[in-house]
Amino acid sequence: MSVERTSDSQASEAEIAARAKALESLLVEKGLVSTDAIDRVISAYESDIGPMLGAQVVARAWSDPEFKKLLLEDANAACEQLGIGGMQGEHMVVVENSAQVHNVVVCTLCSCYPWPVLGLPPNWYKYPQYRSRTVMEPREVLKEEFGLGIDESADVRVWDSSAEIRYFVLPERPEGTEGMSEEELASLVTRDSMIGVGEPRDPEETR
Amino acid sequence: MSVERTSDSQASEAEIAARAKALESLLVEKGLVSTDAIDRVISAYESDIGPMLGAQVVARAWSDPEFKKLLLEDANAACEQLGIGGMQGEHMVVVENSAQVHNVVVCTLCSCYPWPVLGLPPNWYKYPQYRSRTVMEPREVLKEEFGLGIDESADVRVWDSSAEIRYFVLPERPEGTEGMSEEELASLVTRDSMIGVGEPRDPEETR
Amino acid sequence: MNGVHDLGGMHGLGRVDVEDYEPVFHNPWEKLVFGTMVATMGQGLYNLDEFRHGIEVMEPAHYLTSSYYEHWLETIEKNLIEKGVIDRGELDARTQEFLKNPEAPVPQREDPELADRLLQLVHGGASSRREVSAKPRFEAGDRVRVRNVHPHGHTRLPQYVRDKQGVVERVYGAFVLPDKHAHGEGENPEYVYCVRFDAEEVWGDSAEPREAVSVDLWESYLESL
Amino acid sequence: MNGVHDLGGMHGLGRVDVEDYEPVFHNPWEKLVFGTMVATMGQGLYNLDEFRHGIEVMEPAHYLTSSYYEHWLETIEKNLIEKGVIDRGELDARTQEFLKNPEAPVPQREDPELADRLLQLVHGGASSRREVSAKPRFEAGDRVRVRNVHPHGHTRLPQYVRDKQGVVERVYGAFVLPDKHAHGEGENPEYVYCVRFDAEEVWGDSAEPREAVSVDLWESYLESL
Repeated sequence: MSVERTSDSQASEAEIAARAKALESLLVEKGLVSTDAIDRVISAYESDIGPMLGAQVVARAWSDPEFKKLLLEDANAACEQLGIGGMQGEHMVVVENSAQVHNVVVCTLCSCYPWPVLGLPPNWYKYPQYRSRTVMEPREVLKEEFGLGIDESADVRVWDSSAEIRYFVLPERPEGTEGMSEEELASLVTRDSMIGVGEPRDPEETR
Repeated sequence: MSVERTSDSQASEAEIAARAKALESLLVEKGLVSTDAIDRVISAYESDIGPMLGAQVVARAWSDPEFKKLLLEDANAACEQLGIGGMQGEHMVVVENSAQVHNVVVCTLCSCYPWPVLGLPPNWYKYPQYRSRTVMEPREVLKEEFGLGIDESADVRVWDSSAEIRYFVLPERPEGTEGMSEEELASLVTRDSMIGVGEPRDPEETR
Repeated sequence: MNGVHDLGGMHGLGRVDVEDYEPVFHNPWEKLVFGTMVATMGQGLYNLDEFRHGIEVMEPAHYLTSSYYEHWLETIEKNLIEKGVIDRGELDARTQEFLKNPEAPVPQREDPELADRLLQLVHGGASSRREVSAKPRFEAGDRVRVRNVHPHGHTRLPQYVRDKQGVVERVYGAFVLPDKHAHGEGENPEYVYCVRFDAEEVWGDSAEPREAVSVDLWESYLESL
Repeated sequence: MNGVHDLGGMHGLGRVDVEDYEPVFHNPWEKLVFGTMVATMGQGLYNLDEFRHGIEVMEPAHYLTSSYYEHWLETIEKNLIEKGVIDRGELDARTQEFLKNPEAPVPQREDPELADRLLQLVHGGASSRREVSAKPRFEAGDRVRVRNVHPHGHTRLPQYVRDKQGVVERVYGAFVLPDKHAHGEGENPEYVYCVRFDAEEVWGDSAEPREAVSVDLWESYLESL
């Protein structure tokens, strides 16, 4: 039995839902928004835009050295070759993981994230715990919270997305993937590996 | 009509009261505390210890240059002459206001306060607003929140009670108090004037 | 502002809570809030910096305990009310109606042209980069110090790097300055630099070994060393 | 710890709320909590630094929204449970009983000897100053820099002066070191110094004119310049 009180924010889901509907209703009535426009925007992020796009980019970079070179120099130009780009990814920068350097992305001030390649961010990326700790104790966060141990000899580079540049990580191509097609490679690339809090899937496990 | 939700902390006054009673009950039953001891401690701070003691100290300092000298050099020795001292005032330091220097006391980390001379602190001293702002914008806080304008030519000295030293302010003796008795002078000394957020009462108004 | 949103380096917030197989949206109202943001900001009813600042001025405890899309709802409401687009009274009255009839539908309105424009925004983006005639003050390799400022208004300068020294890593071109743009004071574009800080410079003895943190900072946040 | 309790310089918390003719206690349970603190800490069931740290580890939003004596209740409970003096289960069960019967009296127990001892504490105090054989490392007038540390545990070093330079104003003798004492690691007394900082050093361009802030700092918080 606990006498701890619950946060007030949990109790009012119904009220927040009502506020959201009220807001849209008023804007629709004033002719400022339309339901089809809102529905199509939602649908785009539910169905079309997500980490499968970033996975395509990574798989291409693993397969094509020219593309990789361009991706690291001008991520937007490279992504555009795959028809990828858009809002919250107008200025993307790719940082490359290696045995010597592990990169991890955070936004301490809010929750900036490269939507065109990763979709909308997961809750943990947006909430105070990850945002507060990752800039100060990235190794600890990666190990404790994501089960990702970084070699002591490797540098850890944290990228705090404080302006309009959006970072994502090019993870190392896993061993045992020689001869795989881009599509097969893309299936190994996780959202977390492009944020820097995970590794690509092990090809042995996905076979 | 507002849909703002109220904080959860207001709703549970009954629960907190029950927890406080439960805690005391258990400690009484275990023979660790006694109701008479707790009642006498409460009574001491309700009736015996409060800013009227600090006011005596200030009034004496206004009246007796020797005492003032001692008070500024060794506040505990001076207070002891008036039978004043105790918990949360084991190491007191008095800072003197003048036309050139205005002192103000705060505790940014919790709510340290010189209990033997001022009693227990008021809520505003303990709550986040005063604690956060006073070290950064003391003039603004004094002016906006306490109606106390500090001359532009005067220095403002903020004392953040971060260790076990407890500060209080010796305000300037008001004009028009020549010939007043210590008791009369003490009636002019406010709690706020000894924190540094107010001035002593105007003798014209109290007559 | 030195707000509670500026979280870098804060302790005591607990474990990271990772949800397996997390959906894009957790319930219908999150979708509505998201879509409404794109539709209203996308039409220029307020800008991104005003949107962010509207979240930062939330009461700190409310900020910490409310959900992400509740933050969005707060700032959309706040901005649309401040701009005179909607009225607090009508919003509250309508909210009460939906609270009484949670299943009542939102009125429908079709506007394919608007839908197309917003989809174009989604897929094409809207850059806040601007061409300026001035040359950048710093170049890659320059050592800089971050200015020690504590503005009451919006800023994108995190507290944890203020007064710290770093090295310019990249020069990103000029971008709209949030500190002004959030307060209706124009775009004032400035160069943005990626500045690398050794963790030891930032966190002292508490730094992890072999760590560096890079922060993107506008030119006026920086001074030469 | 870099906790939300470390409030110096934070924005967005609103106006100071001054209550006219404020009573010493606002209701009976505040009295109980206050008296219980003096009785339990006064008998050494936990120490002041453990007491303070128990407040600092409260969930940040709860810290910001709960009342002062609720903070005290939290830390007294936490400390007495951790020391094995009371048990969470029995406390919760008893709380439920009082919730059902709010008017039920607390059991009475007289102990005049304990009452006398506590009153002696109230009027006599209990210093955490200690005699040490070492000489103070700094003297009045010395310029010092505050170390840039961000410990996870308890500290009395406010964030806003870390990595800043100041001048030693007074040397106060040696006091129990809270950073260790809060964690059962002994008294480790160190000299405490009153260090004066120009507001401009601390707040940069945002400083008010002719302001200085003095902070009392333990010797290991400081380094020579």
